[in-house]
Amino acid sequence: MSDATSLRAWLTAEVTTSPRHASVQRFYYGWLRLRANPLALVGLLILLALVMVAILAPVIAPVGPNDQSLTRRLLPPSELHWFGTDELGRDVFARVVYGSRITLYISFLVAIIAAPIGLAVGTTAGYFGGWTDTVLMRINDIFLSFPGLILALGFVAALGPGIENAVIAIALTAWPPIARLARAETLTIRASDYIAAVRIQGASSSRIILRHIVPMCVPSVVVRITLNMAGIILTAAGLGFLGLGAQPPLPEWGAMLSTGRQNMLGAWWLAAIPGLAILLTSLAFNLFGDGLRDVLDPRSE
Amino acid sequence: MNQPPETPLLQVEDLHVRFRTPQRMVHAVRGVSFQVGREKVGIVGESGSGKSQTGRAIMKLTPPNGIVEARRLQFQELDLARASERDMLKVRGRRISMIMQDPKHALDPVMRVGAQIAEAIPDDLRLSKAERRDKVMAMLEAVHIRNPARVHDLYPHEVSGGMGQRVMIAMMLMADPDLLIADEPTSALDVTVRQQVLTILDDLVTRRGLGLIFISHDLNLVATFCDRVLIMYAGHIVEECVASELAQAKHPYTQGLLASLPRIGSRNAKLAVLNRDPAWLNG
Amino acid sequence: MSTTVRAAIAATLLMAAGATQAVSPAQAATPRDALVMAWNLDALITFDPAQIAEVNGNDIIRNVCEPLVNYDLTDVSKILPNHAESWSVSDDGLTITMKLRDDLKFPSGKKATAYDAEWSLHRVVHLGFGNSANFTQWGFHKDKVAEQIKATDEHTLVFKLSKPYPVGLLLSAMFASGSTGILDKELGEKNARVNDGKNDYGNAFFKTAPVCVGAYRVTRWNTNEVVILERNDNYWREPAKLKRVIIRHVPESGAQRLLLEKGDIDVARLLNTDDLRALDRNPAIHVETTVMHGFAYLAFNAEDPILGNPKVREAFRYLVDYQGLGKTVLEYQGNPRASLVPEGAFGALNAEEGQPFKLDLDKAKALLAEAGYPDGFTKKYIVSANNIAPVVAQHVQANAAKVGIKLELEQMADANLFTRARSRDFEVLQIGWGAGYPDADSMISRHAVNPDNRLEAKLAQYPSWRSSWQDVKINEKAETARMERDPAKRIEMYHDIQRYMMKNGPMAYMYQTVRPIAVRKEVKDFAITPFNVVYRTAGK
Amino acid sequence: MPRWVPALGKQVASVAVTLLGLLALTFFMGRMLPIDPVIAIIGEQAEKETYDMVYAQLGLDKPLYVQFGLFIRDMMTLEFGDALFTGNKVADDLARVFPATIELATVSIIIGIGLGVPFGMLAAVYRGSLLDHVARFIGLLGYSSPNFWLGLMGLILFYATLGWVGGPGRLDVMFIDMVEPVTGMLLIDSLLAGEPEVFWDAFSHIVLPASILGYSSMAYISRMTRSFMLEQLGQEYIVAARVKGLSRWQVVWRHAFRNILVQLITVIALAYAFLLEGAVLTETVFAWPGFGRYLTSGLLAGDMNAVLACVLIIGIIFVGLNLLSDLLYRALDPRTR
Repeated sequence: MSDATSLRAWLTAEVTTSPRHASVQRFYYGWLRLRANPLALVGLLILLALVMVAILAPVIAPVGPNDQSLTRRLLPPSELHWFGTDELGRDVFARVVYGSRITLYISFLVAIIAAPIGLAVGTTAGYFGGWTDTVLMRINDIFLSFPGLILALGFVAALGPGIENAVIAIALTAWPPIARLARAETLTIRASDYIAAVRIQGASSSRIILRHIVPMCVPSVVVRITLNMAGIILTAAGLGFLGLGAQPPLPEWGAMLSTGRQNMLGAWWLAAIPGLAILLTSLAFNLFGDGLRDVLDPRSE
Repeated sequence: MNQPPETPLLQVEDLHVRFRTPQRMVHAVRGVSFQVGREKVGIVGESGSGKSQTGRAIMKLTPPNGIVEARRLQFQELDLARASERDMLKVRGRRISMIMQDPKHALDPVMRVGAQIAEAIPDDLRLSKAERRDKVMAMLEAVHIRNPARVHDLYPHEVSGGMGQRVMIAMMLMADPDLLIADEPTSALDVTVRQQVLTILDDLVTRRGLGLIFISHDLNLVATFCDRVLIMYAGHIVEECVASELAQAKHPYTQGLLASLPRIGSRNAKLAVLNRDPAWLNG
Repeated sequence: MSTTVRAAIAATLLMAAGATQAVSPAQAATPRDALVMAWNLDALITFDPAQIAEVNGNDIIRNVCEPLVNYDLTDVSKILPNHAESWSVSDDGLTITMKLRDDLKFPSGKKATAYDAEWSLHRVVHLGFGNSANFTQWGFHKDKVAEQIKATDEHTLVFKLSKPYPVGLLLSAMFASGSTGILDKELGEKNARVNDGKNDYGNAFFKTAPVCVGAYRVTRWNTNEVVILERNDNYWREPAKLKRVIIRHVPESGAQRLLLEKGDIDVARLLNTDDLRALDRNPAIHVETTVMHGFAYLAFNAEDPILGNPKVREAFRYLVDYQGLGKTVLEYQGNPRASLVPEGAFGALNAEEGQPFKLDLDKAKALLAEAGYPDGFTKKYIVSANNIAPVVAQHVQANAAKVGIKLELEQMADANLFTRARSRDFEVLQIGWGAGYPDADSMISRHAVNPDNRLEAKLAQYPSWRSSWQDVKINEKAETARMERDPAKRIEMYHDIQRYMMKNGPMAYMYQTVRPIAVRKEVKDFAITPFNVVYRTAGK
Repeated sequence: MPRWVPALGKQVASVAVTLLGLLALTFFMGRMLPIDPVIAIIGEQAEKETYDMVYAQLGLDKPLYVQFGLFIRDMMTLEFGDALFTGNKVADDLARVFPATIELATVSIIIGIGLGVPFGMLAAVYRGSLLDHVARFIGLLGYSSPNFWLGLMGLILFYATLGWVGGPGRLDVMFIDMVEPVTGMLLIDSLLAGEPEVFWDAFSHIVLPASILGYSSMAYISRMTRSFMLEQLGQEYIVAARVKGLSRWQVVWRHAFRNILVQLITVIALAYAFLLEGAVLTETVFAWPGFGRYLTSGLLAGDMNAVLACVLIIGIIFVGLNLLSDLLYRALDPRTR
């Protein structure tokens, strides 16, 4: 009890004793702020649950996601098949569970592809300004003014369907907003004195960007990505819906939804359940991202 | 005249202002008590001493995450502590008003100066457009603006700092209140125009015989400008004395402050540095 | 808060309420004098009978531009007179003379003559769209067609053949084809566009509104929205019962079902199995299924060392649960059949012999072992993303997996699939094919025959070429069968070819397509055959 | 001459560059497609001869850069050529599909603004209150829901089950062709033609898709409104206004709202732009013959004439709205004068 209080005291100390102490405290305060936002917590919990489901899929799912049985097709939800079965007699619950892996996989990959590109382009444009800026931002505009799904569609059609290509295509549509953000951030940071100081010390541009500017941009970029995650998931689902995302028999939710659509009247669960799954996931990302933003860059609040 | 007049405009007893932040409770004002009559009272303190929050608490404009408690918060016949938002609408501007620090931020950037001043005219006066305009003009002249007609139609970003602050004064005195709170009215201005603004303020206050609470960090200024001075430190009033007798201040903090002020023609080459004593906190 | 939300809800309800009054008229049935049909009109790009290359357009055009002769509605292997009331063949079999009716009129009321017919047939050959094959494969040619097809007077059309083809074959393959409609020569020539020396024979003009001899005429066509046909009151038969035929573009099965159940439409033509099953139970609706002369099949690229092996291809034929699929996914959609000649066509193997395969994993395993791939292999498998294609594909994929064959599915838009198919760019391909006429020759001449297997030959119209598969003996067999004038002998030859192909062919035929059409009971006498859907007889 | 004119000129130049880039990107993406537009014309079973003929007619035998050059030249003369997959002039197609989308987008954005702005304002003013959380949640829900799914569910519920709204498509059959297309927007045309039934029918068909699209733009708008509002409410001049004795809502309307107006309009313009691009999936679900579906099917048919024309339009919409909000900004914010 007493150490608890002392720990708390240490965490909330007005004067921090070491950089480590300071960062721990910052983290702690962040957590407090996050905790203050119930919605964000819900989001976080859902996401954690989702990750668990993805990891434990084989344990949770009663049967394999691709076990077909023409005799058991289109069965309504029951205690045997919680979410019913699909047009090939596969257990929808199992498929939804395994589907979480694909959704997370896609969103994760897109994030780690799009974020660095966006950061690189944005910071470079912002830092150097002038022609570099103009050119990069034009390119950015070009991608930005393209309707996301169409662009993705085009590239998938060109590259050939499949998860990896879908990821690439979606990443192509996901980096521009990040680049914009990073650029805006950079412009403000570049003006600040400590950058000037570093420059006077003769640090190279690349070093300044990597060591001093990028780190400053990271928080808001993280927020943006989390918030865009929903969009990414929806685009992925959209591709799946048009049959060009993850390929069968992969239980990608969007693809499930589009086949489910064909029997939407006879077998409502085929369309309803994957749809709900998509909704829940992107909602979770939004809720969490929203809270995260309050924590990481209150400015935008 | 070192004790306040018989019927004080404002009586504050044991005023507390706390702020709820996710991290901890910040106790900004810690049991402040004072009275203000139709006189000029200065509140001096360094930033964070809670002087501004005291001002806002009186207007009941403490930010939503703040909690205000007071044993007594009496403005003339009205008990502010219990006053509803409705009552406050009748009080703010018309009976208590406040001049804010920086005209650059305190004026609505997209509204013409004149219109903003006119807003301060109580609607129940039922004035015609023309009358309102005249009133505004008059007020602008009262704050020594040479070309009111022109200024009337300017946007805030088009007027200088000094001019802006005069506009602010005009705006805040529009509904001639009984009590005026001036929160660092000159600290955002360049030195050259400060005096000007102060004179105008002084002149208006005395002519209209209002009570003035002059919040500042500038001890000299307050000493010359006000009748009485309250010294605030860390949410407490550590000392209260008549401006003229500031020199005899007893509290070490005040003395410290005084010592740290440069005096023209004084020998000592370097200024004393304030050393604080935790004991003051429960003074 | 609550107030805001309530306000919002109230607003929505209000809209809905407004809407309710609005739709109430729609609850009533479709117009008495119109036949309303829901369909997917995506592929429809022209009504010029010389150009139409897809099912829907063909279906419609046969009610607007009727062919010279027509299939018997009860038995498509029989041919009945239509615009041509009679025909005779010279003893050498090289000249066919057709007598046209005297009462043929265009909707305008203007008389239609053999000269119009002559011009119309010439233009098909000259324009050289896909349909020109209906003539060119019988030796008609751009440069000679003026001699080969001649109107000798108002009522007489004379056809000079390069070879003495069996007349029965020609009648069903050429004269009954949708591209023998009679267009208005005068209008066509008047509106023909000639750019850089190329005459379009009124192709652009007739695209939206062919002026033709038929029971209906196209009066409006909003792409991907609606096609409206008006009755031709100068039709030589008794005019159609219904004044208008309205074809709505509704690309969703579910939507079509709802529209049909609500009576917003009379006929629904794009429905999936499960909606059909539901509609079939609906007393107000009955589902008409027609076994089409078309197939869904797997094509294998014989250039591939593994798939080039007949045993491997045969193994695939044991990986489909024909019965299971037939009863479930394919209900209303297809009948399992493995022979390349569709049941119902002249020269087809009977049902049993035409479908000797069943799901048999052990047999498949054995065949793979014989072929030298006991533990299977991995192949890419491309398929259309539409309708039941992906479902069937996943079925095959699952069974293949059980014998060690890993099939990587890639679904794509049809245009994409066709492109890959036509450019030999696939390993395993699931696709469909429609026979042009109810004669074994139709399929065999394309799926078994491959005149030139070289890549640069680009004979993409031959699925055999697409699979880079060629068998010279089959080419000869097919040719002799085609020329055989004794029906009994022809049938025998075709049977042999079919048996051979079932074992060695480059395709695994899975099922013969079935065309389900759901019709509201109010609609009477809506005559449906594999090659004709006759709007004119329909009434309410 | 106002000092922003040269700025505008500069902008126009950069606009041209953007558009060109947009087209180039699309063009070469299109040429990467393993989809052969010829097949759409001649059919899948057509002969080699036919194929070669049409292939040449389409100029596909020319090298890429030549094709692109020709294409740009045609664009200059606003000659979009023929859409291969519909067989019509692209211009005619667009004249048909675009109004359908404009109509849908407009109704949607009206819903979006009507609900989004008030929600956002309330959420901001009562920040941290239950109202705020609920409004925020509803907003996020709108962000997160897959429209095509909402569409399907909506159809089942409101059309199939309750029969409150019209089904897929823009009109019931019996109303098709009852009014001459003037604007191509049925709600307007029907009124022009004085056909209340048609109007109501069109309305009953547009309500559901529009509400669904409106919901997502509402989510966006309300969220932005909220954060703009919060930013303003934190400003000193708000306090000053309160000091003057204005009530909370007076302050919000007279001061805060006027200050967020510019940003708000930009946001709304953006939301509208996204709607104008055509919501492919929603249009698919509701069989709405709109821009989005046209573009998609064009793309999937490898019909670059159609696609490029569409992309050009999208580009122009975006650029146009950017310029517009720029001008608005200059018009509405005295500081920029």
